[in-house]
Amino acid sequence: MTTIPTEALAREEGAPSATDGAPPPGRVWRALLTDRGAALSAAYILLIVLMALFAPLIVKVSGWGPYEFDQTAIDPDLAGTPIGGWGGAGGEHWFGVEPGNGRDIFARIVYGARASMLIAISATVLTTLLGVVFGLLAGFFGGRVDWVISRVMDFLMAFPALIFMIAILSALPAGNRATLLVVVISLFGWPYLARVVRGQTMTLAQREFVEAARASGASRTAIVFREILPNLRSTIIVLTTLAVPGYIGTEAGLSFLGVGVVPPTPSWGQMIASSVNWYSVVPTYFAIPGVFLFLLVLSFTVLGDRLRAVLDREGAR
Amino acid sequence: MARFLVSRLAGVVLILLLVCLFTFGVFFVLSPDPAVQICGKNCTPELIERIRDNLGLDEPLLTQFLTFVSGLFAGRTYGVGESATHCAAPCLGYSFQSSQPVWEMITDRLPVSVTVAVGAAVLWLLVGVVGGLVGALKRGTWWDRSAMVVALAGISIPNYVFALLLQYVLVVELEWLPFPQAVPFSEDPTRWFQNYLMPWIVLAFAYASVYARLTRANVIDTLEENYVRTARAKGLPGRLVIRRHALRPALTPVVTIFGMDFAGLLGGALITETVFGLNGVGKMTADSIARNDQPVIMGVTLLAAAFVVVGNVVVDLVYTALDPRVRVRSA
Amino acid sequence: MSGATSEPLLRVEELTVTFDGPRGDVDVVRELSFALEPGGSLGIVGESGSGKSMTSLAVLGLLPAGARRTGRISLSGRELTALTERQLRRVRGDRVAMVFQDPLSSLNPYYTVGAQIAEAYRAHRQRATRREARRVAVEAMERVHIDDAARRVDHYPHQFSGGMRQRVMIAMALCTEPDLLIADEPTTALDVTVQAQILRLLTEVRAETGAGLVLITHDLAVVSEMTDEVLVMRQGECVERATAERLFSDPRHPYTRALLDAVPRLDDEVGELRSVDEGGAR
Amino acid sequence: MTGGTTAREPAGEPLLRASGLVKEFRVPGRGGPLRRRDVLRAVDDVDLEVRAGETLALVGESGSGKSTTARLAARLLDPTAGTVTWEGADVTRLTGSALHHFRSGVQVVFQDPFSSLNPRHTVERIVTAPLLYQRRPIPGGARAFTRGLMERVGLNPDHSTRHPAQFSGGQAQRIGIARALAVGPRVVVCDEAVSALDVSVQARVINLLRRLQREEGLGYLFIAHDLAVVRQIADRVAVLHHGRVVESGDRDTLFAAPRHEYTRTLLAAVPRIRPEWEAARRARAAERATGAGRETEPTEDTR
Repeated sequence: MTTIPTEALAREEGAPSATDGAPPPGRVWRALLTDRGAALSAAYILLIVLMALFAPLIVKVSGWGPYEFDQTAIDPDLAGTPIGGWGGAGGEHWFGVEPGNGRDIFARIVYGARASMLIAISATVLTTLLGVVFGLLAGFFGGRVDWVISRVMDFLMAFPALIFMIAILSALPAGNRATLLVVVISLFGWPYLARVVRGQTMTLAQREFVEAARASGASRTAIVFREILPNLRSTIIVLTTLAVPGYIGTEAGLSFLGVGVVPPTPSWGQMIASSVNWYSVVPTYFAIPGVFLFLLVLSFTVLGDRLRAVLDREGAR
Repeated sequence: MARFLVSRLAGVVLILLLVCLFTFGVFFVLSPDPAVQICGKNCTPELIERIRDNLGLDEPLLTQFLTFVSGLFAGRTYGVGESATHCAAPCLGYSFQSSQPVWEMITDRLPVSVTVAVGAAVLWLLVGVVGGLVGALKRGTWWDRSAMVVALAGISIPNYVFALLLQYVLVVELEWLPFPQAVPFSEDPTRWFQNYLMPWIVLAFAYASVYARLTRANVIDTLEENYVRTARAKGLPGRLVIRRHALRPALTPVVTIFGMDFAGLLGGALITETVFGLNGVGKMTADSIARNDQPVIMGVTLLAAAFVVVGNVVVDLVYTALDPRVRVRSA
Repeated sequence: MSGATSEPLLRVEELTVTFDGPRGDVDVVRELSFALEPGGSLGIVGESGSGKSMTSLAVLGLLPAGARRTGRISLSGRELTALTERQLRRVRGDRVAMVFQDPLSSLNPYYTVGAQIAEAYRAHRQRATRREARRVAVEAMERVHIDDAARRVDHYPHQFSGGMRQRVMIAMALCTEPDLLIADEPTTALDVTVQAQILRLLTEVRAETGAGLVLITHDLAVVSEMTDEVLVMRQGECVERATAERLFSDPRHPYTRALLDAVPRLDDEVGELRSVDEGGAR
Repeated sequence: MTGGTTAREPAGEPLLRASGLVKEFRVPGRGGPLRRRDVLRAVDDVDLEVRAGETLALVGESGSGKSTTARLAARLLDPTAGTVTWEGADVTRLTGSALHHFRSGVQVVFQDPFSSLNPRHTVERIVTAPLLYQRRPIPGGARAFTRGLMERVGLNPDHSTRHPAQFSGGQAQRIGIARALAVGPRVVVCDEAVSALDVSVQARVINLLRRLQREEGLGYLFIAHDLAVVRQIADRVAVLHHGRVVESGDRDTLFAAPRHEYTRTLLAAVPRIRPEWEAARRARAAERATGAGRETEPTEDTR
């Protein structure tokens, strides 16, 4: 899945114990915003989301589209090295141009944000849906249902996801690659969320308030949706917040390996890949997408961490 | 104990078969036409026909799958008559590009990947566990907070970005390390070590961060257990209480996760090997992806899955050995 | 052991334990004073939140992080609060031993019971060899009537029932012949028949070793059977302290009276159970 | 309020009856597929009857099967053998909505107040949930209905929108009782309902349960391990040991002259305040009540 140890990450990213009282949302936001780390992260994420949403507008302002080649900005007899310092950054091209083809880096960063956010968020939504449904089913019903779902999860987690995703993506036609990416990432991603939800559902199902509901004649669906699900809310919030950076990393990783977003659509991972053989000559071409990617993943991870701490502390009071 | 082993082995075989089916399905069912893929650029209809016949692509899919699986255990002969070539078990077919047996290609490069994995593992266990432990014991101090910030960065930075950054700083700017090339250990051990140092650091940084946070959380939880209070009430010095009563319960779960992460890495650190040009299984896979060399990709996928699945069994056995509550049934 | 005969085994003066809670400091124990004569026994009774457990932990300096202790605590005339951590450690587990409430989680699941008892012994008898400590462990287990101790010394805590595990805790406390035993709700988690055996064991052990006992519990009936003196606590303060006889036959403080009225009796005919006033038992 | 039967109905036909109850649990055997899976018989041929206005106490130590029996009687567990009848009708095999009639007649109060109340729900949602689950209208609207019930169990009705975490143990248990009353039950199964409470709070909850029994003619199946509590609330007592009823009878004869060996050991094991001290205390209290005795000021050592 991502290029970092998902097994340990999922285990370690345990969610707050779901059985605490629900902190009113107002207090959670106030606690989050007063926390410097969380506020900065939230601000950066907002910036990237806005950038992704208003990409066409921003690019009009900056003057260069992501697909326009500006031959004048690169030096042909120097194998296309951008003219001027800092990779050609200046009034014309705010972040400079891509060596070799002269495309505006700023525009590609903006459109790259759109690609990675779109894929990461839709993958997160899909994995959350699958993870919660399967986790609830396995945790609540137990027995054969749990056995089957758990074996499927073991199978998917036993799989070298990264290699296999690459294999599938390289084997299949390039058509609407984004949806394919989301499906493939989610296929291997949902077990990590499902496993946490299953564990928490099992503990909740043994709590006496579930037995009380049964004693009052509640049907199984009523118990799952009215009694158990509300107690999983903070778990799901934290896990989804921590899933997004994982999938951003995955998309960038796949694009880095050339099987992710299909050029010419820009993706930060792809930009980094193509910056490899230029990075000693034009380090900015490597640094800019690298920093943007790092900060985005960092922001979501910090936000997820703080959210879990706040929900733990608020819940326990 | 025996029953436990039998059921686990059955599980392993089942999952490996499923992996074979799944992998086979993707390659031979989904992809447009393997023969055309194999034939490559300058392709002629006769060539396609010969490939199709040679690989038996016309037979029903089930038989193709069975021959593929039997090839794994008993080897397989391609073609007929004198041009027949026998590929010994475990036969993973031949590379489209180099037509070398895939199994051989993998075994040649496995040592490099294993070296990367082992070196990184030693580093991340040491740094991660010690870092997490000190972070827990010195909770809230300057050291703990900064360690956790570094860990956050470690988790967030994608390893190819970190790899390139490290290479740029250490090789290009500071020139502490030479540009990495493949140099066998026997030839020049220091050069060999320098060659592997950066991949180790890159891989270890992400894993160490996760293990540091995990160890820290486990140690903090264990310190609040009642039996740690009993140990203190017995008058044991703080160090002994930690070493004897807190460490073991806190680190047992870390050991089990390590088993699975390490097994996962044996299949080759795809990106790290590519960035640092280490000729391991990972780099081979990345190259064969670029060149659409499917038998190689399939072979590596199966091998990597086998490592992970076997790793799971080993982890279960280690866990049973470590935790007396599991090992010793109540009297 | 203690030099001056007139010196009490345990003297606590103005003990205050403060927690820095989310909304500022909270006094969990406020200016508590009491004394215990060598070989004597004191029951500290109180409902949940009365601070009785914190008092016992404060005596040995085992308070959890975030808790501060003020006031003086002396053991056989020796002021414990003046000791360094190293000196205090030599007292813990040797002169004063503790038995905790939940036998399930008070023993380390990863080590055999024998190893954990031997560890308590060798913590204070550096010269003792491993074999000698093991022999002491087996003897201690026999002393608390664990049958087949020689074999069971190598079993793990999860192989013992709740009652048996509490016997192991008592054996662990005894092996260093302490002058004072502090038992924090030792039988609350046990069935009534097992509780009776453990209480009988504690009495037998005290008679044998002459150790003093501080028994912390919420069960007034247990205290009336076990200790010479009783101290009633409520919200961190001592509301009444007297000999068991005086306290049970002539309770003075309204809270003590209401508490005694509220206790359901075995041989009492059914009456309207008068309950402690609404505010009292927060 | 809810339709209660006439108070103190004579001990007529039992409302809830269970006969020949058996419950076996499969215990994971120790390795070896050949060994027959170990089977633990937690409840072994238990009969019980609960009548309106009367309390049957099930007493026993942990592992005696008293809690499992209660869950079998409340149809929270399916028996391996035996039958459960409610108002004469066999409900042993009924499930789902067919059980709703039984569920409106029999309710359960659990041991741990905070585990038996959903932390995410307000008191109002908790108390009205049973009616919702049985698809019955909430008489007078949720808010008024909740306030009425809260008053009946001695809670401040203004707190109807609070979460369980904002209440003390005793108050949370009262919410549990209010929830049980919501459907107008005739029998309430109290599974260690006061065991987790402090002595003073316990006394008040026992008083509440007895008052509700007097006013509503409720039948209680009261599960407890504390014999003194049983003494205060039970009319009849059944003693369970290893899943079997070793002795049962009316409370006074059982406490005064226990027939079975195990009952005797159980009673002997319960710690008692010395009778002579108890008598002295009662005498002084009686004096004070009549104002004759000198009101002894609390001396300095009780500050």
